[in-house]
Amino acid sequence: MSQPFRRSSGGHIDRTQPITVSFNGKTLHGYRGDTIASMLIASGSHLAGRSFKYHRPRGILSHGSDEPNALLSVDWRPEKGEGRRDPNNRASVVEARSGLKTATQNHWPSLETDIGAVNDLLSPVFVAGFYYKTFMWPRKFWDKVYEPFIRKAAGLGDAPEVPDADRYANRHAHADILVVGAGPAGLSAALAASEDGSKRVILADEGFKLGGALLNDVTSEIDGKPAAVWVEEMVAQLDARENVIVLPRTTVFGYYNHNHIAMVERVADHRDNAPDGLARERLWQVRASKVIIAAGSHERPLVFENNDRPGIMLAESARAFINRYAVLPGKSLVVATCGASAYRTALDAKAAGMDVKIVDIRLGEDCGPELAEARSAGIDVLTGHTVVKALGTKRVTGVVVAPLGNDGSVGTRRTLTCDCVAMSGGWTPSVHLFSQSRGKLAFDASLDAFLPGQSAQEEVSAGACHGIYDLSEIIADGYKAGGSDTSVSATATFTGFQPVRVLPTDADPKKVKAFIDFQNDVTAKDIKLAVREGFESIEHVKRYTTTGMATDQGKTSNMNALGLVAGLLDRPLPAIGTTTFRPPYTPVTFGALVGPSREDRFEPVRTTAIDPWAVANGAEFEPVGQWRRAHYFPKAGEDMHAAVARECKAVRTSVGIFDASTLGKIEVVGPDAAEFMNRIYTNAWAKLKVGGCRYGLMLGENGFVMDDGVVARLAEDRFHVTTTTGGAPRVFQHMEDYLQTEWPDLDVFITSITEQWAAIAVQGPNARKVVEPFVSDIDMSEGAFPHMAVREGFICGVPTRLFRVSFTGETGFEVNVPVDYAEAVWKTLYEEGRKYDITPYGTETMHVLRCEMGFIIVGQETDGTATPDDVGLSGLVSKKKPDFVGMRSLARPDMLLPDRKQLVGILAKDPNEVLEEGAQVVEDPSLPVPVPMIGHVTSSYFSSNCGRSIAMAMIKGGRARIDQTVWVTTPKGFTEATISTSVFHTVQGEKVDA
Amino acid sequence: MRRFSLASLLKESTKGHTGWERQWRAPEPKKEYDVVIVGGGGHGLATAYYLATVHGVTNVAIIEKGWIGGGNTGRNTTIIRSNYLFDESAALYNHAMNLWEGLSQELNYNIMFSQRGVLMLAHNHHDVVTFKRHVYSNKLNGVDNEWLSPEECKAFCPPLTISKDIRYPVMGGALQRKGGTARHDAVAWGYARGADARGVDIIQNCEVTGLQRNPDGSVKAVETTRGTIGARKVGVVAAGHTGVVMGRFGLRMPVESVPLQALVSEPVKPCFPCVVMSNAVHAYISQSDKGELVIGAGTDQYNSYSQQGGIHVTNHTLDAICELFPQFTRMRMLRSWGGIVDVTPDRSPILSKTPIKNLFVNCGWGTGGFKATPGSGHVFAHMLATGEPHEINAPYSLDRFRTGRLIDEAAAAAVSH
Amino acid sequence: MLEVNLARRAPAIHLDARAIAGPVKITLQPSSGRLSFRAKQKAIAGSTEVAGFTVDGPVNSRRENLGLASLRLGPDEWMFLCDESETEAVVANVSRSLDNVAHSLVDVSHRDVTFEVTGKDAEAVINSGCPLDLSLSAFPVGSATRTVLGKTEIVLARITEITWRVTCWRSFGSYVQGYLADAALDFA
Amino acid sequence: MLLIRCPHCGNRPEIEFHCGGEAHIARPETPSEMTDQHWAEFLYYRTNPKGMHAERWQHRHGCGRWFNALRDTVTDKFAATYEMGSPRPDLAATPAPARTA
Ligand SMILES: Cc1cc2nc3c(=O)[nH]c(=O)nc-3n(C[C@H](O)[C@H](O)[C@H](O)COP(=O)(O)OP(=O)(O)OC[C@H]3O[C@@H](n4cnc5c(N)ncnc54)[C@H](O)[C@@H]3O)c2cc1C
Ligand SMILES: NC(=O)c1ccc[n+]([C@@H]2O[C@H](COP(=O)([O-])OP(=O)(O)OC[C@H]3O[C@@H](n4cnc5c(N)ncnc54)[C@H](O)[C@@H]3O)[C@@H](O)[C@H]2O)c1
Ligand SMILES: Cc1cc2nc3c(=O)[nH]c(=O)nc-3n(C[C@H](O)[C@H](O)[C@H](O)COP(=O)(O)O)c2cc1C
Ligand SMILES: [Zn+2]
Repeated sequence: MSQPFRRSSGGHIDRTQPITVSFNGKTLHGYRGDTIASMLIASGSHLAGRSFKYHRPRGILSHGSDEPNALLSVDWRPEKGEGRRDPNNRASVVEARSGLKTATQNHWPSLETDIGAVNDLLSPVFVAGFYYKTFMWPRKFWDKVYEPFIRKAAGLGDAPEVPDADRYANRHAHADILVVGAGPAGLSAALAASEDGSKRVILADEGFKLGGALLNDVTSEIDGKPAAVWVEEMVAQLDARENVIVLPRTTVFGYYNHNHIAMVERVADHRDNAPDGLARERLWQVRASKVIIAAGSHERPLVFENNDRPGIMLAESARAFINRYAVLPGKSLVVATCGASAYRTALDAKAAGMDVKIVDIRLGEDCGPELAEARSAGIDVLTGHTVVKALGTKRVTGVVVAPLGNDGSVGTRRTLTCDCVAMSGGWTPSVHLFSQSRGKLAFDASLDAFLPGQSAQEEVSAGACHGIYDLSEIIADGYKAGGSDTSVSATATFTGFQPVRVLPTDADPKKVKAFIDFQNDVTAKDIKLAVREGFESIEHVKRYTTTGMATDQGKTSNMNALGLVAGLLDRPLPAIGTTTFRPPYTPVTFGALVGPSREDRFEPVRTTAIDPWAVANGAEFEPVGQWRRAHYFPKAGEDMHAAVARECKAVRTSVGIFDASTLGKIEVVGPDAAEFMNRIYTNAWAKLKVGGCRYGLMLGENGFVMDDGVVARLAEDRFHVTTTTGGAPRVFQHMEDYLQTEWPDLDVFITSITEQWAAIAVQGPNARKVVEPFVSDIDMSEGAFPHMAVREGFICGVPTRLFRVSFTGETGFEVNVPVDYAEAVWKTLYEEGRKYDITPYGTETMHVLRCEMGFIIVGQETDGTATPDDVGLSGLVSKKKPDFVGMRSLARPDMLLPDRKQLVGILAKDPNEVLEEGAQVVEDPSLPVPVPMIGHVTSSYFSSNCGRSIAMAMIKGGRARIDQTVWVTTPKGFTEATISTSVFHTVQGEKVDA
Repeated sequence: MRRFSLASLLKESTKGHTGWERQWRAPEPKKEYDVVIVGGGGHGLATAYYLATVHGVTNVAIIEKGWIGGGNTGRNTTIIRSNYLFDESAALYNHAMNLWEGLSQELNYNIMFSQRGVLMLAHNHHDVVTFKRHVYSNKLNGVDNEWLSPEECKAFCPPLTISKDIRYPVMGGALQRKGGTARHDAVAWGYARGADARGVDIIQNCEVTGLQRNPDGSVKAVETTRGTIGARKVGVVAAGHTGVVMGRFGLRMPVESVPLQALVSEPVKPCFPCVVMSNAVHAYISQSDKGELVIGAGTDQYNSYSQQGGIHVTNHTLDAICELFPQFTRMRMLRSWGGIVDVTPDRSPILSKTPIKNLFVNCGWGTGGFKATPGSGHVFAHMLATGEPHEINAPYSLDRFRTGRLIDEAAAAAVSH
Repeated sequence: MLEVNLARRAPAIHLDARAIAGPVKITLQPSSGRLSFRAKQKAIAGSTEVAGFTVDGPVNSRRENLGLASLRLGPDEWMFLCDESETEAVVANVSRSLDNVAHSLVDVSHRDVTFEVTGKDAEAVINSGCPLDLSLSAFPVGSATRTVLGKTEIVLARITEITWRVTCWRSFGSYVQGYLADAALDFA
Repeated sequence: MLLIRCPHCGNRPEIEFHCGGEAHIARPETPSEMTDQHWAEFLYYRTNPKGMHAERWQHRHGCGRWFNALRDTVTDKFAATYEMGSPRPDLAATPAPARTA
């Protein structure tokens, strides 16, 4: 039989849907409704992984997301090729489906025989923090030998190596009430909260079936109905309500500020035939007016020697396997407990036909009604007994137990053989989300647990996470949280436990390995060592031992660790406090967090209206901020250098055409527009005539150059401002900030028109000839339309703001047309330009041409530390204005020093050598390191027009160094160069200046 | 101090490690100290250590309001590099780099300084020029840094995508081979143990709440939650809480505190060999010895002392990581957290005298001070011992905000960390 | 003079076939006249309309009146929408009616593109990238606001219970459309 | 992600906003008459309180308006938002928002 441990009936599985799953190449059989863990148990095996440090064989500890051991690599759709495998999936929550390919991790060569297990033998050396004490000599060995060794041994699964084939989705949502968890508390809360239909309720549960702990419960009755039936009825009612969104498979993983809740929904992995393209997971970001946390509780393991052997699991988990999944975790079970709830497991196991014994650390008189019930069911109960150790290696074969004397002494040992142990160290309410919300925890000694105390946000906890364990009380608490005082009658629950930290033993504690944090292999000994070494704060203990830092984030281990530390330091537990609960509650894929923001949607790619033409005409592109701009237009066989040389020549000898549409543009309008411009820019604006243009320079309040651009005055009260491409948003916000917050009295409004107007620059001696034929309503004669002027009229019959400006030094027009017309106008001009061999050029040529003229580019010559004077633009700084943004800062002592870097030209001695941009300049390269530097190259090109290389540099006291010989760094060493002025090419006619 | 070594470890392993002593004492505060250091982060602890070892000043207390190393030292992404642009920064961070290289041995504490190389990616022309400017400047300053082509980047960091089809293709990178990571907690503990062994008192769970001054205005004592403690000199090394401490002392600072977030993935087998930083897309990533990917996120935009921020910051960071490493979308975030970073207007630290005599301040390390820990402590110890700045920290005075002599690496390069 | 084809060209946006085929339709709207109108509240205090455009709607509302739509995007900011062919006349009208009032009127007809998103799940599709509460009670028909979608800014207006207009600057059009189309896949 | 009440638009998510740092630091009327130290203080020195902080926000991707807010930098809770130009609200005078546990 392929499922020897499957029960013949019962469980929340669908026996009509048999499935198979591959596990380490073998086939596991099961049914819909199973997890990989339950299928593995059905097959009779518990061995599911190897531990982190010691590579100890590990089994299945739990049935939920707190599972620290059974972590699998899962390929979710191997039939579809690569890209759907990921590591570290908890076998206990992977919803099984035919076709899954799973494998265990962290072993070599196999799960059964793992060489790494020698670490277990070396464990006396590999204690907490051992690596801090050694591996220091020889020094070089750390990087080459020790560290690679440690790294290989650690880690768990293998990271995916190919890009993900799945997509992920995002959803923002709002709820009046968000209920976390659909156990009895959450179901009742959601039902109550949604009762009157007025509130939007979202109910989320990480499980694939709603019901929480009731899914494991075959004995309780609620209002006379079996618990499972009650759950079904509750779910059906909620499903029927339009104001309720029920989300199974949805983990609430983060509780952020102002009730912003993050949850991840598993959408596709469990579906047999998920439609192509359906998101694998969906991130929900919910803003909730109120959150009801009904997240239940976690059971604590017992800490005794070899408590990590496969076959040893949490008591409630054993119950879950038996009842919910209808699989028996073995044939003979020892229930080891310090509390009442595990008796339910024992009773259910017994009823399922297992051979059951109970070892209870409590004295008989401290037990409740559970004891009598177990005994009357014929179960052997050893009260007042401790578990000394477990036997077996890859599967538990028995436990050694002993009675405890009144003085705590350990009596005579005896061995109970078994193939399965269910342990319970009591319960820990799940206060993760409450804590994340910054609520303060309060310690409840009677429950030995931290409970939600003072709230910090609009939330309330209900049920087990609120410290309430009795079923009818839980349901009442849920209803109450949802705003109703409904109560139900339910079967009484066995509750209460007597906390133990480490089970008493008479073994030599130095030799005992009793695990606290299973995954990270942290033992009680490690914690003792940490405390002995002075790591007394629980945060220090955590970091020194790594307890609680594994993928389960201490869900099963934290309280045991805390209790142990409190005991060692002899302080009350609340004085120790907890470590900080942080998102996520359980690990969340990066994919879900990234959502749609991948590939094309990582960030918008902005393109201009001319972009399709550039694509069609073979442009190479470069990213400039979010924009994609044509970099150059190579002809067949040309490299960038050749193309740029040709483009540059063409502009100076005939005419070139350039897409300048990405330049930022802002329309500044209002009666106080000129005054506003005066305050924002360094130069004076009052006298600029309507129809005139001026180059404007803008500083930050710190006095450094922020942006520049040509500004046109369209009317007394209207300016068309241009900015750099990258600076556009910044400049706009800068203006808006001053307008609103410093000068609200000014009547000025700004509007972004970057994308209203496309800008086509036509530059070169023949520029006028290309543009003129299409212009109407504008007098194009030199006298009527001089350099640095703007005219409004028509081009090709569409409206234009025609600028006579030049960033190349040549005669130039910037044809601004409403964007939807731009492609047509461009094509028209281009066709006309063919008469003059018009040449489209890109950003590189634009850069070379402006450099030939010595024009700066903000962000290239300036870097956020340059003043106007540094870049030779002090002429643009008004001396008459009483104030403008940045003016005061220019008067600070450091801004006036003579050795500030100044913009100059720099010419390589070899005219064919193009200096590297970013290269450093020194006076004497023969000096020893550190070699004093006097500046750096900011722009550098080969200029076909100058017939040589040209460059600009920022040089300390540079303007006084013209003609000085200097040395410039190259990839190989230094090259000789001369400081020069920064104008390399002279043209007749126009040049932009102020 | 019991020496750590393989031999002592093996010896202890036979005795169940019962022979190890406390790594540092938990003394009651004395009445008075020559120097009181406010803040038991890496910088404060290193300061005390060098006061004792270099300057022989051992009557020193470190006063820590929580547990040592629990501030930003314990919550940073541990990137260490020294390839800064300006002479002033190169001198400071390279001073630290030189100390890092022998630190495990000096402290007799393995701080796991792993020189796996820090690769800073360029994604546009501006990045390329900026990084080359760094590379050249660094070489002349004797700081290790080199330029790599995209193919060389890929060879150095095989998981990296250098496809031309991504949003911001990699156009090259600046590699500092000496850069890398260290085990942050061990740095704090190692310095603590070293300082303690030389007589320094480490006083935890003790918050400094005020300052008492002599008639001449100079420092007299600090007030704490455990009483008044006399101090001839006080050094405030309180990172995100600098504004609070100095405020209690009556001084305002050019510092703002904002949350900076980070996260780790679940642990996996070695898959990421170095540190990669990308400023253009905003991502920092390395893999720790335990196997998690350690990822630095951004700052939230508002002042806060809450050590937590919004999820949108995390999302944005992971967008960028997955853009460069699309194979990681199926990895899972294990834990995310925040620190409170102290940001100055020029993003450079302040190691300075203050208007109060014998009160010194070391702060403003913002998002990138872990890498400076040894160097910062070393020069700050000099300042506390002699009353005057070390030549390396002289430029980092408060006065620079008046004169305008800022050291603005960020403005010069738009590079953080 | 050469023949020029003066037809306006909308940005080259390639609609994902899967998106238009699904139950949520995302279509590019024909071009229209769009005027950014700014005036301080006190400057137009008491006016209910300006040249036919409603200006007294609450912030974040959309009002339509005889073919003229007015989106109140802020206390001192409106977006006026009119028929493309009437833009010039509208500009003249508005300017005339506010002769002595400090204001700003800027033609941004070409700056923006608008997508119509319609279908029962349109709200959820928009919520894939927009963080606002878009339920009918929080964002009723006639609401309009500037907000964000994924990594870009949009202006969102609700025309009917299931019909929305999403407006963005034209260079973000491909991104916005692609974003919505991707989100719509989950409702196919 | 914070939820911020814009005085014009009501509660909106933080990603629509831009934070502009400490509020009520008016730009001096006549900067040129200030000493370097005072100018430095205007430019760079901030209160940076642990507790109630008056700060500037702009509803950048909304109505575009700047406004001021009082927010506790420890809890990140807003106590008030108010229009630019209004004085800092006196919180003692206004009862603290009610909070049910
Ligand atoms: C998420 C994150 C990532 C980072 N990544 C990097 C990185 O990759 N590389 C890098 O170089 N840097 C990084 N940094 C920055 C780096 O962490 C810090 O600059 C550095 O650790 C600061 O060290 P410190 O000792 O000055 O401060 P801290 O370690 O913060 O120490 C200051 C101490 O002062 C204590 N204190 C405060 N007030 C008082 C008081 N009143 N009384 C007593 N004690 C007080 C605090 O409790 C704290 O322990 C990062 C920071 C963060 C938050
Ligand atoms: N006998 C005892 O001592 C004892 C102790 C504890 C619990 N219990 C039993 O446990 C049950 C408690 O009921 P309850 O409703 O409080 O809890 P529950 O455990 O029944 O339900 C909690 C639900 O919350 C879900 N959940 C937890 N964290 C989540 C998250 N972050 N995101 C999404 N979903 C999450 C879980 O999947 C689970 O379904 C009762 O049946 C009670 O008797 C008994
Ligand atoms: C470099 C580094 C690696 C970390 N690795 C882990 C880890 O493997 N597991 C874990 O739970 N936390 C890890 N953390 C996070 C810490 O648990 C913790 O969140 C962080 O130090 C901040 O402290 P706090 O969350 O207690 O406020 C790591 C932190 C750093 C700085
Ligand atoms: Zn608003």
